[in-house]
Amino acid sequence: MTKASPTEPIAHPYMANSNVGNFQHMMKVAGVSNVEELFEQIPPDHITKREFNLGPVLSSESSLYRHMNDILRKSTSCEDSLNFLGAGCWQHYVPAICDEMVTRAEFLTPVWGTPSSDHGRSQAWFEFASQLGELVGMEFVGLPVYSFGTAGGHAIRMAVRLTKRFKVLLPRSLDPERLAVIKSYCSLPELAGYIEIVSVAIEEASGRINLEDLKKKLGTDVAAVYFDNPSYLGVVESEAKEVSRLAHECGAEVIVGVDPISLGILTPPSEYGADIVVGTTQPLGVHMNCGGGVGGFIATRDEERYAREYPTLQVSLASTSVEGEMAFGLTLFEQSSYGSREQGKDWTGNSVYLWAIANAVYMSLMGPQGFRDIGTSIIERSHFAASRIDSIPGLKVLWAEGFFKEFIVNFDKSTLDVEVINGRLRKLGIFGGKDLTSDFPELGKSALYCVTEIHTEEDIDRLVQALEEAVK
Amino acid sequence: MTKASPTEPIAHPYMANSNVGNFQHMMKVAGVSNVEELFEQIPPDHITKREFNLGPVLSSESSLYRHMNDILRKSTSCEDSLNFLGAGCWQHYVPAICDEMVTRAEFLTPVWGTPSSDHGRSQAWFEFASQLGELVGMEFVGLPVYSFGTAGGHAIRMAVRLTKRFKVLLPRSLDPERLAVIKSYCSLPELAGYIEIVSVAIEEASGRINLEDLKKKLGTDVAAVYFDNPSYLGVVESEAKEVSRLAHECGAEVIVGVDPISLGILTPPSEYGADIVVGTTQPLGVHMNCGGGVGGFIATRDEERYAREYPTLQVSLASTSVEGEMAFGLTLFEQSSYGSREQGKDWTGNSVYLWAIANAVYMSLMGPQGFRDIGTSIIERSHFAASRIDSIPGLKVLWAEGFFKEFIVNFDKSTLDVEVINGRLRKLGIFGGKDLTSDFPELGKSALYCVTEIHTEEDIDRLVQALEEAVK
Amino acid sequence: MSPSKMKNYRAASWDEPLVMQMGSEGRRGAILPSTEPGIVEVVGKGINLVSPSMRRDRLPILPELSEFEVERHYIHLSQQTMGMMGVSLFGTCTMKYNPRVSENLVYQPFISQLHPLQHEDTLQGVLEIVYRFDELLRELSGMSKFVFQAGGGADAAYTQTCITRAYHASRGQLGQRNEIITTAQAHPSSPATAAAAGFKVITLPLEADGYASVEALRAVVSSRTAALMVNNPDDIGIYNPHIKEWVDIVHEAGGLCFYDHANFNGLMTRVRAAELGFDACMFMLHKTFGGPKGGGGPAVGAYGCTEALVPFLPGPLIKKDANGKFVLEKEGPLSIGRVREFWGNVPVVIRAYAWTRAMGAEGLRDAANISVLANNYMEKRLLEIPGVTKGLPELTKRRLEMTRYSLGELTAETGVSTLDVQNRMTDFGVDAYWLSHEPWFIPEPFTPEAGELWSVEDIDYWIDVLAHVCQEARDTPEIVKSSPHNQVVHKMDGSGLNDPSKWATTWRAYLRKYPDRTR
Amino acid sequence: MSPSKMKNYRAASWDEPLVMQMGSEGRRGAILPSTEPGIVEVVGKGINLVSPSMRRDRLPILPELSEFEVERHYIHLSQQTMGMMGVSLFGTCTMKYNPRVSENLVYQPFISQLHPLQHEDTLQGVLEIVYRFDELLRELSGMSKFVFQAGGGADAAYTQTCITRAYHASRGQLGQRNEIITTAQAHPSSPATAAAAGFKVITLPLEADGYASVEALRAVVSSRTAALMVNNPDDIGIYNPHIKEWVDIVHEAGGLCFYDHANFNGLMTRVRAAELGFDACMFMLHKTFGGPKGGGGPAVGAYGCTEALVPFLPGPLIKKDANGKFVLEKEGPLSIGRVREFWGNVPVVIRAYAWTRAMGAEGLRDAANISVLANNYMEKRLLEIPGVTKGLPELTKRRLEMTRYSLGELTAETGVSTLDVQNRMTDFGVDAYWLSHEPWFIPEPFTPEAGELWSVEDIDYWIDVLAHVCQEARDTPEIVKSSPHNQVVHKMDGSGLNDPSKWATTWRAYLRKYPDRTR
Ligand SMILES: Cc1ncc(COP(=O)(O)O)c(C=O)c1O
Ligand SMILES: Cc1ncc(COP(=O)(O)O)c(C=O)c1O
Repeated sequence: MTKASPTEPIAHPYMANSNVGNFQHMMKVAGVSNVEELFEQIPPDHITKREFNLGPVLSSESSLYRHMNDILRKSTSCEDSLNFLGAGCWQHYVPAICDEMVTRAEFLTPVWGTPSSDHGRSQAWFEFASQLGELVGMEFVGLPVYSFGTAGGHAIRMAVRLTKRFKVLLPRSLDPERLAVIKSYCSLPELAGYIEIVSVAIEEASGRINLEDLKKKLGTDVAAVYFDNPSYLGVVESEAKEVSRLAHECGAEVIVGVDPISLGILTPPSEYGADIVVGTTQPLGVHMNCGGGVGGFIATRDEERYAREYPTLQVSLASTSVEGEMAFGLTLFEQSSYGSREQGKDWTGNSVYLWAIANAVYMSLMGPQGFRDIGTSIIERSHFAASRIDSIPGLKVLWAEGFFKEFIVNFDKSTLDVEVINGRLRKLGIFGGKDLTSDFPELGKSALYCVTEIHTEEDIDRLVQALEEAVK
Repeated sequence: MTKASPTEPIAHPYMANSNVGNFQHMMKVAGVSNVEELFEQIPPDHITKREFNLGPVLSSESSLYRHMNDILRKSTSCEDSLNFLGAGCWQHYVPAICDEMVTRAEFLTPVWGTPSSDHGRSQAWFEFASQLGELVGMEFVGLPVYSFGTAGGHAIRMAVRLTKRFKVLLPRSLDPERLAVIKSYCSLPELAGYIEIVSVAIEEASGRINLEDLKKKLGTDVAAVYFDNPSYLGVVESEAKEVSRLAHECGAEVIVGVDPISLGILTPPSEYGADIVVGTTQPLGVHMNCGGGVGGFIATRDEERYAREYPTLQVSLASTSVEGEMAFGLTLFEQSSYGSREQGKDWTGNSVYLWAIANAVYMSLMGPQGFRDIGTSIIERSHFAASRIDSIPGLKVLWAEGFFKEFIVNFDKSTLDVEVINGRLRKLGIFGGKDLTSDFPELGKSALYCVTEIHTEEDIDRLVQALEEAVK
Repeated sequence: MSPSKMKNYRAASWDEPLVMQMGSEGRRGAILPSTEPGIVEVVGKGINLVSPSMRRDRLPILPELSEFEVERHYIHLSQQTMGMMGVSLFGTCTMKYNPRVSENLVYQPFISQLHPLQHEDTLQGVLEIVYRFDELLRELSGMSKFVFQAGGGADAAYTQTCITRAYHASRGQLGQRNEIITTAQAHPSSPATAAAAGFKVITLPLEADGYASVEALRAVVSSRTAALMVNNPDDIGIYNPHIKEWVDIVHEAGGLCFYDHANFNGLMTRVRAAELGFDACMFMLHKTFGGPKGGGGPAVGAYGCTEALVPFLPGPLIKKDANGKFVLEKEGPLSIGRVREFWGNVPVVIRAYAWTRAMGAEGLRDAANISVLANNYMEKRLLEIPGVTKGLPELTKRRLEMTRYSLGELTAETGVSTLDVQNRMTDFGVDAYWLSHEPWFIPEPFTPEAGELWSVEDIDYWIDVLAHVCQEARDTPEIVKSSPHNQVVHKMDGSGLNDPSKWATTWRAYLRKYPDRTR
Repeated sequence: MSPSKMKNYRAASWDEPLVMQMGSEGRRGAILPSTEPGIVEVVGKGINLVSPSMRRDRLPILPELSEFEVERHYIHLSQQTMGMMGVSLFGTCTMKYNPRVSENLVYQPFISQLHPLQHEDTLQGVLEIVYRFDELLRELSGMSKFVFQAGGGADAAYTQTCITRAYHASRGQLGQRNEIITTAQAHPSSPATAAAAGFKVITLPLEADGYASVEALRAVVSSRTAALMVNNPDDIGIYNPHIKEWVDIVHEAGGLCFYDHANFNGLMTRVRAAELGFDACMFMLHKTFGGPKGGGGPAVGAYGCTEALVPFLPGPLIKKDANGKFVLEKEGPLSIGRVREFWGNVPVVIRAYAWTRAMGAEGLRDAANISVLANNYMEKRLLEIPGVTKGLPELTKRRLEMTRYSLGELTAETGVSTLDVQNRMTDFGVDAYWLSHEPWFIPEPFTPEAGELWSVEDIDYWIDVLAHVCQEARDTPEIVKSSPHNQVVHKMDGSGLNDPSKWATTWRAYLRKYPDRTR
């Protein structure tokens, strides 16, 4: 058949019609004698002259598996080492049932479907939105967006559209990675629609937003105040209500970014004034996947004013032709880029919808008490670690109180740089905290440590010992 | 509720009614005020006095996972090392779809069902039997038994019941592990129904059954001649037809044990006289699982004489109340131990039915050409390895021709024992062949090497180099 | 209690052909790595390495499918399998939760890709788990050592018969001791394996209080007694309060006593088999200990015995040496050798260990309590359904985990049998219930077991479905008799199943027997 | 050809409640490890570590379920999802086989348990695969460097708009160059991202030969032109033979040219984007390269560009150093920074690499040939169905992978719309087809794409189902209009979906809006 190679004139397992019989049957019915006829509309000078070298074909699954396995084994995972990196991608335990569901072919493969034929998937999405809504205290929730940062970017653009103002305030403590994403959502000064980002200082003593600086920068030209709670640096913004009040006073929208895993113990943003809540979905049952587990969401009150600005798709409960039956259909499809092209609200497309199923499963497994417990577990373990590390001579934990999951270890008293210390830890089988030295020079030689429910007392002891050794 | 421990008064995720509300509701309806009432029929002196120490409870899945993972990682697998062990448990590639299917909850969890409600599973079983029947050339196939050895044991007992004779002939080359199983199926001389096992010599030059010795031992008191093809020692019994002829001449049944992975290139036993075919199912899409992947089967012509002696369950195609619809029901259930207790044919029970699904998937993936190719691949690679090893000074391959997958390497010229050599190989990341020294002293210092489709030329080069180094 | 709404359930049905009816010539589902030229150079073409007498000439007639077609076909079949995805109160099998975390673990190379003959230095992880699980079962039973070679509960019973043989043979008494005693309600695996091992089987009858009497036992025990094999409770659900006396009687006569502990669930943390005097017992890891059923295995009958029988155990034995290293010890001269190759369905042992640790001692006690309570809860509600009666009407004591009921009255009244009811219940998403072992002592039996897994809502739904179907049996009996109607396929016609000219266990047999019917 | 028998298909339906309607107070699906006493001693009770103003007082109202109940619920939902388990010839998305072997690989800790900020020494395995895949895409496109940060095809288009901004800004021309040109049949992601990035969008109209004309392009190109964003072929399936000229025209005007290569399947191994003159292109790893759809991602829009644009790429970049070590290079000063956190949906990249290696260059060519052939095979058969017409009737040339058809005639005749037909087809186990992007230029459109995955039998079945439904539209139009009848649920009433008083995207909103309807 079409194979040129004489060494492998066999059908390919991924292509049902790559056998001679089927291929020739199709040729006959289609009235084609030479396959090249089919490409008649491509001008000859468009056709490439250079051969393709993609390496030896691995059409045998066993060869492919071996090849992949041999290479991938060269990495050292956070199961091989003890990991304290967080900083936007967090190591939480992923219940086995989350993986079971997202690997089931039925959930793994759908592309679009109808409300009747992919009903189960739509229901799972609705359950994602409903449960997340409970956690953040909001009634309108979109289907997931690419990430925390992109959720932030979209939310800011929503606020700009709502207020027709073009300035947003963000605290200095923002994740530089997330900030870079948000920046790319704010266009450039040369273009219409450019959104100016103004940084608000944080208090040296607490790491929280500096209210004085905030007041100074707020004004009736501000579309939104955006802040994360807890912040990138782990700090809980306990004055959040006051931040919201000040912003609202100027007619600005309040956008709060949250890590939903904290919401069993922390107040939901709806209760301290958030108008738009965004955040990450990765901690809710998705592996870190080398950063490929990130996902984001947008939630608001169920008010038309906000709903009409969503860039996402979302599913709504609906009835069917049979009394009492539930279906799930897309609401406000018109305003998406699918519905209105450049007139739509920003844009949407394939996102991380499969993770929404993992998230729904995770939230169902945890239930109210599970969220309470995991929040408690994380705050206890992280404070324990902070307290133990703080007592190591020469090490200091900045803002040793009022944080959740992440905290800053300062190494100013050591002669060594964070990079060197992390190198030493790595030799001891430990991934030390994210080096903040260049992103936050004002914090000195600092690293952001992340401690979650997976870290045992023993793990923390091991870290403390290793740190003691590393800074020697 | 029932929890005595004050530290964990919480419901258990594996028990829906371990919450206080459900438990008390059931107590109320059942009219029970104290749970101990329910155990009234157990006399007090039967109740144990000693506490139970099962270690700290790991009801948190993340703790459990960590605990298990930490321990299980202490092993070195055949993915970490290069493995040449076979000897009844073989390393073949398991296509990912086999694992996908046997881990799907629907296939993983059924216990019994009905032909209508577990129809899919029954169909998969029928497809297992049908495809296996094609490979071995038989029309009646039972659902799987525990293992190759137990299949052999049952087949021998079938032959004994058929012939009412109590002696069986088995070649010397039989797998000692399998032989031990078969022996346990033959009772002891003190009891009625004892079956005498007589060993038939093998030819020194070829490893095949010694026809002269066979003739000597055959007689009208022989119920069956049993042999494996290829044998445990890897040898293909090319005189199988003659063996069958001789056995049949005496009115004995011929039982052949096969590795079905060889049947794309080797003649099916039905064509050289086998009356009953048994064998392993592990190579057909089941992982080695540290020996926990073994499984066996029994197949015969579709003759009532044989069918009425099966100890297994089997599914048969049947019609339903709707024209054209297929169902699958158990045939000959009556004669099983479920149907007739001690009057039944041997016994049955839970076996390895889930692996039958993996097997069915495997055979469907391979198809006729896949079996041809894998047989070819194995025989080529194993002969290549044998030839390379044979050329190492001081090493010798016994019976360098006429084998499939496994062959014997003899180390008589070395001063070192197989055990020592294997120890050296292990340090080089290689699991050497099974040491035969004590099981087959007549073969000298020998080891049984297994080479399959997963071994590349490079792997074999590595083995050769390591062997050269090890025998130095 | 208001009855649950009957679910508007409908099983998936894909109108799926047999895999043998699918495909197209030359299509491939798997390709082998091509042999490297360096290999071909040395050995030539593979087929020439087979002696001519042994070369297969016609390829097997297997389907030719792409990889996706195979995947989709078996996914269709899986969706067409109810398994435990409805509500399954299947008696005798203790439907447990099968934790998914264990599935993930056992498919990692550190289990799946281990060879049983690897040097023990390279098997320390798996050996440690198996050894630790042996310790847990010792703690639960009081026995001295467990092995996991038996491929199921029946195979563990067979192990017992082999050990019984070896034990009496070692004392020169086997010729004389060739009888094994069991009871009419014992699981068939006891009498069947005893017979297969060469023993004469003596079966004690069921009596009105739910077990055989001490007198009946005394009447058959003798110097020919090799062993007693019994489960307690059995399907009737009653604990035999004389079991210690039974053991004493058999021991006095020189026989061994084997406790088929398949129904351990209701007794967990209350009794220890060894303390009751038993010489050996077996646990079902695929039932009591959270292993999945798999439609019939892989299973493990964990076999444990007292010190006296340890020398007879099949090998190899996993031991811990003085340095804490785990070793595989070859069996001794008295050992029965093997009942199955290698050391058992290892992944099932791993799952069972994980399950047991996840439960803890307290959890096991809770599970026993909840299971027994649920059984009594069910009894209360079931007996309110007209047509449902107790299997043994005279029994008034609380029963353990499961109990046998009868639909005899309903059948008498309506002609609808327990099999019809079983079929019809599946129309509401309820898995078929367990009837009874053969022979039926109780008319139109059924034997539900609630266990600790199922929620009250599930149990109530099950009962309500039964009540609904019993009502249907009166109102519209034809609907029940011709059921199922919402299942993958309709009611099977089993009339040809035992007819040699009609049965077909393979597609080739079917093609031969029904040349006209095939598409 | 005799038409296939319509399958007697019925979707599973479990009458499954919402997870929020299930459960019982105090039930648990997951338990956390209890905090060790040593920790409690140091830090006290967790809640006290939260400042009083930030303590949550009421727990969220989430379901309380056992682990099994959650598993069973979502298994029910999965069975109630057709996904690709029927026949899905969904146009624009190139339904590929998603090899299961890759699923196994990416759920191993060596992918799933990697943190993106680990030191590169510990990431050599994953970096090697990603780097190698970059190499493969470079070979396929002629571009100089690929990045995988974009979380989908639209996000890659957005990446292009960011790079367009940065590029022109770096040359001081952004103020002037604020127009992006695209076509009416370009995917909405091109105009939408261009607008979101701050550009004015100019859309060229579709003409009778299936694309916009060179003249139309010339008429709008100017010194304001920042870029051209176009896919070729688009849903109409026709390759624009003037595409090189287009690129030249835009380049002459100083604009950049971006090739949305989402419809690469029919072109694989025949064209290289860079050779056609494009400055950048994007590939859809979740479509063309075998990644699963996931119902809408995780996806990757692999973005590649020529040397001139490399400095603008988002960081970090994976490079290979002189020693063959893979390193993560921080982005330079011209970089657009990030379009998304970290370096992309890594598991999708792994799958795509595996798929590409499994196919090889020869396999890719076969796939292109088979896909295009299958499209033309379908066309032959589809146009024989009365009521089906070509989307653009004047087009006679062979089209590439997919083509748009119209059911306008059928609708005119019967009142049955393409949406009705789509619904009804699902009753036979056929996944909904792709209609058309908005706005519809073609009445009652549908856009099937056969691809290389589906067997002739599947394609024939799909066509036969369509023919059957078209016939039904004439014979029993009500059946089609009120369909589906064999699906999980019946036809949705979408009337309230855009009504603020009726929509409900969460259960809490529903409870508030429909206080009476809730059970
Ligand atoms: C009491 C009892 N004993 C033994 C067995 C046999 O177990 P298996 O089917 O695993 O062989 C069973 C299983 O049904 C049982 O219930
Ligand atoms: C031509 C084309 N471009 C871009 C996209 C957008 O891709 P995604 O949905 O991954 O954002 C699509 C997907 O439908 C497409 O078909």
